[in-house]
Amino acid sequence: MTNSWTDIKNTDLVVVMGGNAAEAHPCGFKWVTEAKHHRGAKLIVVDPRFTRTASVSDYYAPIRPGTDIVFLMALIRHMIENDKVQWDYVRNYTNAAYIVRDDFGWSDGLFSGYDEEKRDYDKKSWDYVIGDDGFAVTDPTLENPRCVWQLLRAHVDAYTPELVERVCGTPADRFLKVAEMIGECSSPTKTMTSMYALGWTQHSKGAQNIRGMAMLQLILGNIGVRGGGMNALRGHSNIQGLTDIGLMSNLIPGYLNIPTEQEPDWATYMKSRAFKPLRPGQTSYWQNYPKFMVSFMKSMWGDAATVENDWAYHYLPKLDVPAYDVLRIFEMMDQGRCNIYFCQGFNGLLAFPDRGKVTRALSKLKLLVTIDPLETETSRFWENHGEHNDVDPAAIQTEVLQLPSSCFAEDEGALVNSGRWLQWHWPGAEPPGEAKLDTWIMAQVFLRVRDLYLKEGGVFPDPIVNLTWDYADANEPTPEELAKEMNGRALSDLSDPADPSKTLVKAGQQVLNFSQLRDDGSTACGCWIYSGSWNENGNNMARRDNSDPDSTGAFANWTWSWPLNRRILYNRASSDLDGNPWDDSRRLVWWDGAKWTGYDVPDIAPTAKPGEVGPFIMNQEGVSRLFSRGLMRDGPFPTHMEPFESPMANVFNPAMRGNPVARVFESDVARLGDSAEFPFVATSYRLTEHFHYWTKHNAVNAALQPEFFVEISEQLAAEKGIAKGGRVRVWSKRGEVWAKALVTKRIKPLICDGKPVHVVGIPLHWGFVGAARKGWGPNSLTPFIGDANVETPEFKAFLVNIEPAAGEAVS
Amino acid sequence: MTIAPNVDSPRTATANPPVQPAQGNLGQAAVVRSSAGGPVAENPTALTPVAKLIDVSKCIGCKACQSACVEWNDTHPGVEENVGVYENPHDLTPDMFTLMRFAEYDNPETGDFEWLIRKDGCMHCADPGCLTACPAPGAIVQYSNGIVDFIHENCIGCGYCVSGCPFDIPRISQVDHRSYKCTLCSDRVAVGQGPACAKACPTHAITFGTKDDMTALAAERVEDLKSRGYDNAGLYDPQGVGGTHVMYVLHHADKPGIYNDLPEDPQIAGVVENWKGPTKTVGLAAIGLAALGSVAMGLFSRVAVEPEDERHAEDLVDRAAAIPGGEGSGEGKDA
Amino acid sequence: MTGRRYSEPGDRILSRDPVSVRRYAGFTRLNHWFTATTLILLALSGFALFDPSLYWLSSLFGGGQATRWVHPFIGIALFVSFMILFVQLVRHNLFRREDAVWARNIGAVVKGDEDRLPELGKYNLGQKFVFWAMFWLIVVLIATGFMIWYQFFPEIVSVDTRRIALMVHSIAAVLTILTLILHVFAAIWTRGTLSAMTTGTVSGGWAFRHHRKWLRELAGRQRTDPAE
Amino acid sequence: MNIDLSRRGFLKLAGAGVAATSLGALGFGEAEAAELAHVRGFKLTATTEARNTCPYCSVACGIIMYSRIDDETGKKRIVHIEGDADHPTNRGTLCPKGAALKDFVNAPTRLTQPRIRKPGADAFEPIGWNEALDKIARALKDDRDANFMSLNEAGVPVNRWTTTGFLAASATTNETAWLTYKVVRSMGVVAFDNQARV
Repeated sequence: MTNSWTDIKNTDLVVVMGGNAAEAHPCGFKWVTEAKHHRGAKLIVVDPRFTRTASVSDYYAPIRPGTDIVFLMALIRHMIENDKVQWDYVRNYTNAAYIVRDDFGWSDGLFSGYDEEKRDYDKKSWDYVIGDDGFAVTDPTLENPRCVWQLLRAHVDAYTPELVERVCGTPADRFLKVAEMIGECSSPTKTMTSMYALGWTQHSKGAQNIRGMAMLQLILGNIGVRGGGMNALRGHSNIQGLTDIGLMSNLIPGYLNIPTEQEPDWATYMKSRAFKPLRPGQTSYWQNYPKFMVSFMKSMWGDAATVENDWAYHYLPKLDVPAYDVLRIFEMMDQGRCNIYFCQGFNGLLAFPDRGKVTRALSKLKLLVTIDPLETETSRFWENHGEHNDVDPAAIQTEVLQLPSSCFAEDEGALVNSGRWLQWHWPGAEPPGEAKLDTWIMAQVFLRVRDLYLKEGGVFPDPIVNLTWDYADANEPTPEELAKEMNGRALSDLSDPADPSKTLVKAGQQVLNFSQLRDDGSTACGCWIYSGSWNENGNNMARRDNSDPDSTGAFANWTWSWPLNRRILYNRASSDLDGNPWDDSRRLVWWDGAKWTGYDVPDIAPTAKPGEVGPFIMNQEGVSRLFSRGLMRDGPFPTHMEPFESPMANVFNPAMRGNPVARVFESDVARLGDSAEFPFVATSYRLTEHFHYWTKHNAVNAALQPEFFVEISEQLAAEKGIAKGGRVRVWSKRGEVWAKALVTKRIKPLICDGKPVHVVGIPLHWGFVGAARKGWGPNSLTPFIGDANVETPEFKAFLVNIEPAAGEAVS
Repeated sequence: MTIAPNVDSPRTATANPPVQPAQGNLGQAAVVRSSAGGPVAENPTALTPVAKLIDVSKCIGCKACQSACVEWNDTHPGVEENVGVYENPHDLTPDMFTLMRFAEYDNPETGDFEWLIRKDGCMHCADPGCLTACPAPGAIVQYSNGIVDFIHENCIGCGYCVSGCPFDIPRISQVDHRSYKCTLCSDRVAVGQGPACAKACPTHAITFGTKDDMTALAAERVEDLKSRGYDNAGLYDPQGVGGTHVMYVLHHADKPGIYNDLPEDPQIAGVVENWKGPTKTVGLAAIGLAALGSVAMGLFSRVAVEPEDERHAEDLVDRAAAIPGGEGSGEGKDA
Repeated sequence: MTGRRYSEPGDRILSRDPVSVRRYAGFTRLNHWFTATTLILLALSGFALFDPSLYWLSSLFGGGQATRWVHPFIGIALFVSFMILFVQLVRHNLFRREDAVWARNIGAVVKGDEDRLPELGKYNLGQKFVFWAMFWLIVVLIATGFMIWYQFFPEIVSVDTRRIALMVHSIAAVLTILTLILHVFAAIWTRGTLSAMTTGTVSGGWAFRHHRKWLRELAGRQRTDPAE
Repeated sequence: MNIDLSRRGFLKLAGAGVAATSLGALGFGEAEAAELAHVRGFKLTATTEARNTCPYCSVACGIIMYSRIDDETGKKRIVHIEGDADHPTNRGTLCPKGAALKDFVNAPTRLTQPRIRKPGADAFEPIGWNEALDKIARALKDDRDANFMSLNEAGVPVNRWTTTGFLAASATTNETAWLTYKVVRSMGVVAFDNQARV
């Protein structure tokens, strides 16, 4: 989220598309009802199903799963055609004026530089024209046909309301009504917020769905303002935190990157991260990258990381592929190229696509270690549960160690919510039986491995034996010690750059925040964006002052949010070029003549003069990007791509299947189905009564939603002779499931390309352990394909078939 | 925080529950009505009437109210099956005091589809049919703040309350044979907390406070709904049962029936009134009079058998015996 | 020789000086008193559930829960018992011509001057009324009783029907009790009647005065009796 | 004689007899005096409060956990969980999952001891922590030593280990995550991911 849950109350229009906030985030959704009640805000829902969110919406429009880009580009077209643009914002705060290279272009659904062999683009042409001064060339008049604005205008021209009706199945009048309501928010005094979640990410072009809405929000001037923003509703309580801390194959805490093979040494690695400003006088904050990187290396390896050894650069692995994401890992496992696997609080057997393949892959492991408070299907993947897990234990040679861990109620520490708030929590009970804290378990694993290397030696033990481990009790590092490590501290006295005679921070003291980090090895910091969370003022994440001056919804003294306790990202953009708020009733951050001030921590240097320094300080341009250059694999603008399994061909290029640059493993090509065999579009989702595969262990939630079911329209039910509450069989190219049929008016057939398209809704909460009835997850049916940029599996649009099923009820 | 017994009803609860011993304000001293002539307070503590307002237009049907209700009241609804609907459990039970009911409605006026979700449960009527019907003294009481509560020790499990309720709410446990329903969390309200469901409700579709505050809030909501084109939006506070302490804001107040058969004009059924009224009085009177009457008549008159009747009888018997084979037939002597 | 028109097989003259007549067999009396007992218990438990002022009666049965539980079972006992009685007595409770005359002279009945009344068989119309009233009321009570037996038949009828059943059941109960009172009163008011249900015999005089046709028939059958 | 008969008969009127005597016996329904009206005792009295946040979605609602010492285990046990009215985001509210958190914490399917499933076995069997952790360490060391790639074909130091993977949780604390990061990274594991995408 660029903004926070509580900030949503400041909005005038909520657009829920690619999500179902009321269902998946009920208590956050409260702020939508609050905005409706006290601001008269309106709520629009665009979704294949009439959801719980839709039940309280002011306007609903249906859409075919996987066609959001068409809808979004058509919205942008509508805004441009009808002059629903916040011009001052677009001119000054976006790269609309930047001139793009002449060799950039788009045709037949593809951008310039496509290589069918590699299934990849040569992104060279997707860039600005750089002038002799080394800066990007711009045309503030936006007249130049090669400027981003004109290119965008041309790019979206094809996305007419008629195309929306044809591809999305959304009636043109419904689309136009939505466009009209959204258009009102181009006024500087009207704001719209976008609330989305996995309804947009779980597509082979998920990142582009989000780009689409982000561009629309920029055109309407809704980024950086109260009640606006791009609000990604994270699914798990601390998945924001785990991503911040970089628990991914290619990340280093704070969104730094693990080097690749093309970066054999520190210098090369740093060269590509110089982030020189593309316009005069811009901040380009990533210029501080070396400070954060060196501080990270010091916190990992302390004295072993020296300027001489490039800060232990080679202790870090170098990637040969963009990422070893879960799909790749399970592909490797399936090929027998993976021996040991850890699942820490994660139920992969039900969470990853193509369950058949996941089971096969796990069966080829030597050792599977699960660390969880609860029984999981994953830890029992080898156990036969009849139709619910039809495996032969004797044939599975994987050894499984099931380690019992504590749960939230028993441990202490911080979780990061969707609004980037780091909130500290305290235990209220002790772990049951022999269950242990996760920190204890990880410490034990490490210490035992380290001891083996110290005793026996072995391959490249350096990064292991040199890992900093200066905890009071080596066996059980405390949350306080770890939190302070992430905040960072001075390794030697830090002198004040302004006045070298003064010492800013004494050796051993916590740094105030990341502004004090150095690239000379004098500071250590585990996660620079968390720097400031536990400094010499104490544990700021444990603050509980819930006062909110002028009820802006900021709650600046409640816990702590990254970066620097900033509650709304890009908040400098809430004021115009001169630093005056666009909307006086929604002041956030403004220029008081000498410095930036306001209700939030300004997202700009306090004394950076308005008009000179752009508001998007993390970008080299100083402005936001309508045209994303080479930063995304599948295009600088979003272009319509059908799901890999789709009932209709891509209208721009019938030969193109799915996302032309998305990764498809050999073994999975044969496991893709077509609409002849599988005529119905399936989509998967959560229900509000359950949380993933956890609450099925809970008698209360099991009672509230006891049994696996699928949702279909009355028309499809009639067509297939399926009775309400009857049992059905749903199958795809990859597997089959049996479920109860929930026949509803909330799903209606869509007319796409002249043909009716039926949607089958498949909720995801059932498995074979727990208090609820035994069932299946949609992952028995979903394709093993991910988003081109971040490999998020395509769970939201795939093809299935359905028929009435005879026999016993499920479980 | 300790609540003195004389403290007034809570406004919508904003504070967290007390953990220190707290003295409640609901008990015999606040009882204004009690079933079957059960004990009521001489001059009951005058508590401000409370109400729970359920704003259907804010409700997302998430069942948090059900969950919170189960957790607070320590009930244990069973794991049923899915029968093709969202309602689970399928109906109110002795272990499920409140239930989200879902209705799929194609609005003929607008042509739009609407998903109408209503939280069902005890309405806490000012004139409670259950209390009227109940034969067990003190099994159902009404407190001065409007809460209608079951005193289970006094319940005999006859099920009359089920027949008496215009909203079909109470359920009899097959385990302990006592009647159960929403208590409006009387134990929480007594110490200044709102009901568990109201506190949990994510969208504040359920709010709790004094009836006046809730009525005012409802008016505000109705205005907002009208501004969004729901011309018939309104408050549901049925006067047929003297008004209720659980009220609804409905977008279609003109058609309560479309919200899963919410009664148009609920009132205690005529037959129940008759049965508990005239039938009882007249019946008992008649029995009393009949008894007295017969005793009286018994005193003043009788039909007795006269001695000559006996002689007539003997003659009759003898004569019959005397016909053929008369003399010497000794049957009489044998007798 | 002559068939029976006014009497049951068991009825016969037991002695001639003074005359005493067998009116009810032992089984019939037991059946009657069992029915009577259940009826009283039902009345008492019913009263407890019927009106708060009589709720204390529930203590006779061990409290409200017990009363609620036991009442329907006693009801079934009553029904069965009464039906057995019914089968035994129904024949002589059918309407006869002389009943009309008796009815017309009801005034005389009340005055007790029987000379103006026709000779009657085993039962007079009053007794027959009690018999049939009881029959129909008990049928109604058992039917509605099941409808309101919540513990075992919660779903047997709709709430609306159950509400009506509750009222009908209580009205029927009231009428049954009125009939019971009438029955008991008549039995006591008409001296010499009670013995019929206690010892099973009545005096010849009682039979001569109230049921002469019945007595005649029995007298006439004296000789043939042993052959039976 | 008639009179005698009737009197005896009258005294034998069973029903009335029973009624009469029982009534005498029981002081007219004293036994049935109604229990006075009362509400359930407040169940949170004398519990211990702990502030926490809901572990489910990313709204991170504030919750208060009420616990008591469990007589059986002698350990603190959560007896009730309710929304924290002081929390700016949820203001004391909770969704159907959060409201039932207590039954997640106390679920019968909570794990209470390390267990091992041997290759080909059809059931778990208990194992001690030490044995389990030593097994893991041994397996890791052996696999790393056997499959660690120091240099790639081009002779560039790559120091990566691809035959062991680690899937991190989505609900552990930042502190656990950081410790996990250190441990996994220090070993050179690249097959490292979390639940961000699912």
